[in-house]
Formats: sequence, C-alpha cells, structure tokens
Amino acid sequence: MKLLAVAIAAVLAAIVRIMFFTPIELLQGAAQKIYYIHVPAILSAYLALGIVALMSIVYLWLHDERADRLAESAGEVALLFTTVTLSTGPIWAKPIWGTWWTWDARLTLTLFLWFVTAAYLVLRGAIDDPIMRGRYSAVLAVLAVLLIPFIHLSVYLFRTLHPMPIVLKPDRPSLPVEMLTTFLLSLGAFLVFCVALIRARYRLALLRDATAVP
Amino acid sequence: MTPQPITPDTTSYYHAAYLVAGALYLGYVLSLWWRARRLRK
Amino acid sequence: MVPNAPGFLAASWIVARKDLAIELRTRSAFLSVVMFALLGLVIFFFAWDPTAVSSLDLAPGVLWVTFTFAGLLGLHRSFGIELEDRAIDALLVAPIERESIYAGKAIANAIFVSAVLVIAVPALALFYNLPLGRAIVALGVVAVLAAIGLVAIGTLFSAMAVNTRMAELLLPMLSLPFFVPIVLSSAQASTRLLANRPFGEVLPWLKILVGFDIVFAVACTVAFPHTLEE
Amino acid sequence: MTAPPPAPAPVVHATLLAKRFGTRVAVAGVDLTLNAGECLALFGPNGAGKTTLLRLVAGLLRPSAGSVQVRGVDVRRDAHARSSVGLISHHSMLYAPLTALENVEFTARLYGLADPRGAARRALESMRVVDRAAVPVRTLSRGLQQRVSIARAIVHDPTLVLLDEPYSGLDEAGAAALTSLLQALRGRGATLVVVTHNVSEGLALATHAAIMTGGRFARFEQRDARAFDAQRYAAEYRELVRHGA
Repeated sequence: MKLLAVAIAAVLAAIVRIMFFTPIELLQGAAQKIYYIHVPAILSAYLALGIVALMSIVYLWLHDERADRLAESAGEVALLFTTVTLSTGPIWAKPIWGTWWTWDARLTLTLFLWFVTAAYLVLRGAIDDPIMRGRYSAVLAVLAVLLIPFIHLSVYLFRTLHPMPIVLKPDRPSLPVEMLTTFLLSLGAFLVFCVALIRARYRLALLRDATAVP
Repeated sequence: MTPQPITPDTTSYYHAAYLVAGALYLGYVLSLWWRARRLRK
Repeated sequence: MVPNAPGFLAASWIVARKDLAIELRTRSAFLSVVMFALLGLVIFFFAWDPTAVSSLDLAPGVLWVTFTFAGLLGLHRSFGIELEDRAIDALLVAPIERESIYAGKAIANAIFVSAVLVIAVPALALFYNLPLGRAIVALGVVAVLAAIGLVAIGTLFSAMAVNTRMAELLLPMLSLPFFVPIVLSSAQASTRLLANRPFGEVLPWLKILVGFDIVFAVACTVAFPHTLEE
Repeated sequence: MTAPPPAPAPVVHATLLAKRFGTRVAVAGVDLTLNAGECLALFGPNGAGKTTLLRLVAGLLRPSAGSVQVRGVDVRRDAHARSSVGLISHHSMLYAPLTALENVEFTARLYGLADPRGAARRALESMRVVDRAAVPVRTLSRGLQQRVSIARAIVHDPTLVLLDEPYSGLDEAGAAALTSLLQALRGRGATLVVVTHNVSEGLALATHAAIMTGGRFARFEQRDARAFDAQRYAAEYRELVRHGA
C-alpha cells in the first residue's frame, strides 16, 4: 500500500502546483490547465496498454499465471485512464475548438482504445475457467496491438480528406519553462500513480484467486 | 501596439475537467479498497 | 498401413466442404442472413430523406453496415456446430494441423458471406438505382476484400465467443472495433469507384484493405491454436 | 557388429503424467506403458480422472506435469503421429445435420484414406448400422448414434484405440458388434484402452486391468496365464471404492 500512498501524494502535489504555482496561459485561459492532466492520462493509458500487450504475449508463450493476472490488472487501469482522457478531452475541446467532439485522429484512436479495452474486460468477465480466460484475453490483446496502425492509418487518411475546421491546434505548444516543468512533474506523478494502481489491482487479483473456491 | 489578446475566462471548463477526473480517480481507488475489503471478509 | 494424412490446404478444404455441406443441408441459416441483409438495405433507405442525400452517396455506407451485421449473424453459428456434440475433439485428434481447422472454417465462412453478397449487391444497385454495370464491378471487388477481412476476424472470435456465456453479445463487441478499418476503407473506396473518380484516389483505401486482410488472415491463423482447450 | 534392433517404442508411454484444472487435480502422477496388441481395462468411480487420462493420451489436453507419448512421439506436436489414434468418448463427435455416411466419410478424408466412401461404408457395416447410413444423424436414437460414433472412430483402422465407456447406450446387438470389432482390432495388433464400469465386459478383452481413484492408479495388474476372475475382481473393486483408497 505504501507505493499507492506515495503516488497519491505525488499526484496531489502536482495538482497543487498546477493550480497555484503555474501561470494562466494567455490564449486559452484557465482551460489550458486541463492539458496537465489530459495528456498524462493518455500517456498512462498507453503505458498500461503496453503492459497488457506485453504480458499477453508472455502468457501465450509461457502460460504463466502471473502474466495473465498482470495483464488483467493493467487492462482495468488502462480503462480508467482512457475514460479520464475521453472525459477531459471534450471538456477542453469545447472552449478551444468550439465543439465537444471532433474526429481528431488522436481522440478517435483513444476512443477506439477505450472500446477495445472495454471488450477485453467484458471478455474476461464472461469466462470463468481461468486458463481459457487467460488465453482468450491474451489473443484479443495481441490482435488489438496489430489493429492500432490500421485504425490510425484509416482515420488519418479519412481526416486528411475532410480536414476538420481546427481553430487552434494545441499540438506541440512550445511551453514556457515554468509550464513545462509543471507538465513533467504532473506526468511523472501520474505515471507513478498508474504503476501503483496496477500493483494494487494485481494484489486484489491475487486475493481473489486465493479465495476462489476450487 | 499589437492588440493585447483578451484572455477568455474558461475557468468553469477547467474546474469541470478536474472535478470529473478527480471523481473518476477517487472512484476507482475506492472501488479497489472496497473490493479488497469484501474479498478479505 | 499409415495413410498419408492430408496437408494444410487439403485438410482445410476437407473441413470447408463439410461446413458447406452442413450449410446446404440447413438452408435456414443462409436464408435468414440474406433476409436480414435485404431488410437492412430497405430500412436504411427510409432512414434518410432521399431528396436531401443522393442515394448514390448513401449506397456504399448502407451496404457495408448491413453486410457487417449480416456477416456477424452468419459467423456466429460457425463454431456452434463443432461444439454441439464435441465434434471439435474429433478434428483435434485427426492428423491435421490445428490451423487448418480455422482455415477450413474461414474458407466456408468466406463462401457463405460471398453468397450473401451475390444477392445483396445487386439488390442494393436495384433499390438505390446505382449505375448497374459499374456498380456491380466496383462493389464486387471491394466486397471480396472486405469479406476476407471480416471472415478472418469473425471466424476466430466466433471460435472464442461460442465457449463463453453471452456468446451472441460478445461476438459483435469483440469484432466491431476490428471492422472499423474494413468498413471505413470499403465505404471510401466504393464511393469513389461509384462516382467514377480517378483510380489514384481509390488506391490508398484498397491498400489498407489488402494490408488488413493479409495481416489478419495470418495473425488469426497463428492465434487460433491458442484458443483451443489446453 | 550391428547392435540388436532397438525394441520398438511402446505404443503408449506415460511417465508421471498429471493434469490440474486450476486448483483441481484431475490426474496426479500416472505411469503407464502399453505395447502392441495389449488391452487395458480401466475402472474407477466417476471423477476419478479416467476421462482426463484418456484425453491426455489422445493429445487433446496438455499435461500439467510428466509426459505421454504414442510410439515415442508427442501427438500434440506431431500431427502425422495422430493418424494411428482412434477416440470414442461420451460425446458422439458427429455433425447432427449430416447423415451417418457423410459423417464417417468426412473422418475418412481427414485421415487421407484412398477410398473414403468405401471405408465409411465398411466401418458402418462392422457396427451393423449401415442400413441407417443415409439418414441425418440427428434423427437416430442414442444407441444408433453411439454405433455411428464408434464406426467413425475406427474408420482409419487405428492401432491405438481409446474408448470411454463405449458400451453405454448399446443394446445386445450393438454390444456384440462392438466386442467382435475390438477383438478384430486386437487381432490386427491394435492397442486398446477401455474405460468402463462393466467389469465382466472390460475384463473379457483385457490383458491389463487398473482401478483409478483420485487421479491415481489405486491398483494395476497384468493378466498372467489364467483369465481374470471377474467375480473376485468385481468384489475387490467394490471394496476398494467403498474404502476410498
């Protein structure tokens, strides 16, 4: 539990820094501060999804229960972070781009990742036999990894044919040093938080398997 | 004198986003704790 | 007298022939999927005000959405028949590669889905008064590419879903995210083909479709043995 | 100086074979060696692990520990090595919409037989069910389906036949057909493993007899000159099961 406590403290510290010690950006106003939690959320989601994919390959190869349990834990945490991304994203897009949702390539990819992660968890929920559950979810995870480039490609091609009226693309804003350090601190805090959550969820899975009546 | 861009007041969106994110994170941590407690029983 | 066991392709074709024989024997599955597809085309037609949106632009999208769901219906029973009396065990004991079981069923499903298309595409051309000649060729080519991708994914997930509790719901939920690139590329390619745009505009979409088919036909074949009981 | 030709690998060779499903141990360390022409009668209460053992030998399940080989080869790895194995299980393994002939012919094709239709017809004849060959299996009674399932399992004249309670559901004629079929197979040097609850039927064919409880051989013996004494064996079997070895 110690790591989780440290992680929560780090996140709270980052939030305090964002709220009180980081200047308001002139162009977008206070809404720009959503950036400091929106981007770390999607990056944490990518980290968690990377663990799911990697552990799935390890499980198919070694049939090691721990890999399956880690994939399950990272999958649930990935759903959390993609959900946060998809909720903070539109709230930030509304004042900046004028619409709640745009089929921006990155947002669409995040939406797609949300669907696949949800499918992954529902699939796990629908199977009782631990071995079959491990194998099926691992196969889905590996195939999902293969699909990401196709989604990215087709959505990107689709978007370049119908360029969305992007008023102000906060793509790679050159942040002044003050904001950049806030962003990096926040990113670090959320990544630690992500790892801590996965570990906590892993212990929960261990507890569940231990108490699972044979 | 270049026209000074007036900074739009978007604090309501800013607060909304942080509340939503906070609720989701808190909700998940609580669910972890609650599920662990139920399993331990 | 050790008989020479059939190779990968021969075994796949034997499995495919058996599936098709079952399909011919129980025509009800095929007919209901065709009905579902035709009904989909009709219902979609009334979903839009024909004066506002020209049916030419509408047709490809309507075909691909209806075709995707009709295909899913057809694919679901594919592995059901194997599990009824554990006929899958006989296949696993037979001297054939595990992958040829998947390949055989995928071939049978591809033929099943193509047969649905052979009825659905002309019906679409009729209902949405598309230029018949060009429409059939354009939609036909793209349809085959889309069918391969759909069947590659659908057959594998059917093999998994059929062993779980809520199989009917699980198959669409697992497959649909994977169908996004297929539907998107097929709709874009066929719209341009129908509108007689230069082929250069159609090519990138066809490339995505072909790439998808190759990657997932191989990946699903390799992944299939992992879905079997250990 | 040529070394004497190495003894042919045993038809079935299992060492410390075990299988766990999650925390449940179905087979807990079984050693078994069977050579050509031998027949093992395997008895035991429900849930003793008999079916799991059979599925392990057939290559349907991956061992959790130990190993099992057919003629020195792991049938899970080598598809070709499976061409000599026949399996009869509780499930008919048939396709209900297809006819008996179509079902058995399909299996014959899977084994690469030269004349699949002829082989299918002969197999159905040997189980005296060829008159119902052109009717969808769905319409047959359980007993007739069992006969078709047996015919399907031996259409390729396997030299290792694994039978899981093959007599269940068979009437007099069916049982007689099965017994003469098994004797014919053994006559051709096949190796059999018969899981059954019928002591006399099982012992009639057996060269080895085993009682399995709790995933282990509680008793295993080879028949010496005299045939097995069915009555005495049955009594000891009931005794052993009641005590829960």
